[in-house]
Amino acid sequence: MAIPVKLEVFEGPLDLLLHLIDKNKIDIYDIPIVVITEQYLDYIKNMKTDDMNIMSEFLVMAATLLDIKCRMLLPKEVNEEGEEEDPRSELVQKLLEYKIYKYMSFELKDRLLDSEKLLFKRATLPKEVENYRHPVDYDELIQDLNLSKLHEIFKSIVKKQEDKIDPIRSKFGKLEKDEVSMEQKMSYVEQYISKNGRFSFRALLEKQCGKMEVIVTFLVILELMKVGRIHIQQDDIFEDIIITTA
Amino acid sequence: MDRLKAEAVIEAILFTMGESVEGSRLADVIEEDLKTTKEIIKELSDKYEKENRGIAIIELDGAYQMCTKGEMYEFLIKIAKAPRKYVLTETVLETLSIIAYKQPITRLEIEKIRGVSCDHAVNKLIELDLIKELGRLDAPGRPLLFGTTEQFLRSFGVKSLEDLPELNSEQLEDFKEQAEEEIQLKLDI
Amino acid sequence: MDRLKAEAVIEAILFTMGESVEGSRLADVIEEDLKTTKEIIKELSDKYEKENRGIAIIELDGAYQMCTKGEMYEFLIKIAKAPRKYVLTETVLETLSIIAYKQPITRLEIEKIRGVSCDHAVNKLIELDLIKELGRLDAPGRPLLFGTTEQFLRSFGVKSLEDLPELNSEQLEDFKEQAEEEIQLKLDI
Repeated sequence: MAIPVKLEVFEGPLDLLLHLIDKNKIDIYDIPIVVITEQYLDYIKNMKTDDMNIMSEFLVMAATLLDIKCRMLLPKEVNEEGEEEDPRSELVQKLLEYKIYKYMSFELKDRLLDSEKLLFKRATLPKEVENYRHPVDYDELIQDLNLSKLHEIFKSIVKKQEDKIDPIRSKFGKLEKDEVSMEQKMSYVEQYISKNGRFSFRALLEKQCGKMEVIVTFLVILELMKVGRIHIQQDDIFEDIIITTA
Repeated sequence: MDRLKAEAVIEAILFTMGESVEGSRLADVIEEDLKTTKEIIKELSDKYEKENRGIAIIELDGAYQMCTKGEMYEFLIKIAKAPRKYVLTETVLETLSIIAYKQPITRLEIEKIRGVSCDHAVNKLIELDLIKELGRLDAPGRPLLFGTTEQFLRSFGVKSLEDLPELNSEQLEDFKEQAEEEIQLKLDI
Repeated sequence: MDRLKAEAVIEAILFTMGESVEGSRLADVIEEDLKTTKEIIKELSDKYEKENRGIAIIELDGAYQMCTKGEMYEFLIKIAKAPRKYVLTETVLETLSIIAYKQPITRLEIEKIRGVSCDHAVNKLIELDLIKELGRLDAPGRPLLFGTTEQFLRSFGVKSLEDLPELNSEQLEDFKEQAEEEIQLKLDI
């Protein structure tokens, strides 16, 4: 029987990464990406969070780790100075910076605890002193400000508010399941294959209407290739792709 | 408790309480009897008599209170009456423009537009008599509604609120279109 | 003004006002220049160090405020209302430390460093009056810039931003060394 493990709560993906680095006692400057990525993915698999926002932040980091993992396998990239670039260096810098502020936040917390012991007092001004308000010099306060400038300020605020609204997503109202399902497209493409035997990828796409259909068709082709049902061949870059049944 | 320490404790208590504190309560804190406590307060009080001290302890019916010495009054008036320099910060100005064009408006609506809390700015504007409370909105929580004052009209040379330039719906549409174009551009790249 | 009297006046003002008072305002009242005023405050402050005193003067970004000494706390809570405690979560503290050291800073920059959204923490910090808006960055979208408040200095016992615990590259070196030592340990096993 699996023992339920109480998962620690992390302040975000960087916090989790630091924890893993610490736990594995590894050098922050030389992170074994494969190990860390595996552990990271394991962790988020076990994460029970209903908050999509939090989850997505962890997923972004997972994608970044996988990206680094891929780039580690490829020949080293070279920067302008002709030096080899470590795909991990950006992540290392981020981790170090985050670690510093995390450390400082503990330092600050200590100070907070000390300062909480200081007590202040409310003002005890005599009433007539307390109620005294020096008249505001409005000419000095308003200066060269006028109505049209105030209007400009208001317009810029309204514009900023509009900018914040994503005109595309705001029209969604609610998210609905895609009308193009993978299964349906799969059976369609399989029929197409058995009918045509050998065909052009471009010709297949031309039969699709709408962006979603094109995307799903493309995914179906990738899947069929992966499972070995079809072969694909492309003679040159940007040439048409020829698909044949395996 | 050690005498000197007891003096310090009493000073700290009277300072932070501001109001009068009964001798018996002070005695409890320093864990001495009332008689000793009174002696300690007397000693402390005597030290306050020195000319470099601005505060004193007065006894009121067995209770003690810290206060400023009478001769300090003129200086207190001086600092309270010193004119303060007011400046309209960007935050305050933005809040003012929203209130001017959307009045009557609640804090919540202002915060929605600005995306951040506006308490400080609203209080500042009330202090400056540029906005005022207009009443309460007939909605849950009965939030306060704010609007501009006569002083606002005077300062900005506006005859009445109808004089405020209008931000019409056409303009709003323009902003929307601009935003959409920008998004489209990004998608096309 | 006579030095001793000036001390008395400053003591009376700080006692009465309760809140922080700028050095320049105190200087106006005692009719001395700022430098002399600061010297006088220093002298006064030194006298408060004595063991029979329960109060102290703290400096906050050129302003001064009277408060009780930290060691008085245990006695004060027996009688006075304990001050509002901030319960700051780790998230909020991390965000605050980034703002403290990198101010003025936008939300986006904070999020970049923390790798997570900071809206909640920023709003909480504004609500607690530990940070405030400083204006807007002159960049697309004109994002708000945030910085710490006087309340931040008070809550964290910091005189001014220069007085913050140092954030230096040495710390980074330490982290590096620690990491290296750990590696070495592993290799040695």
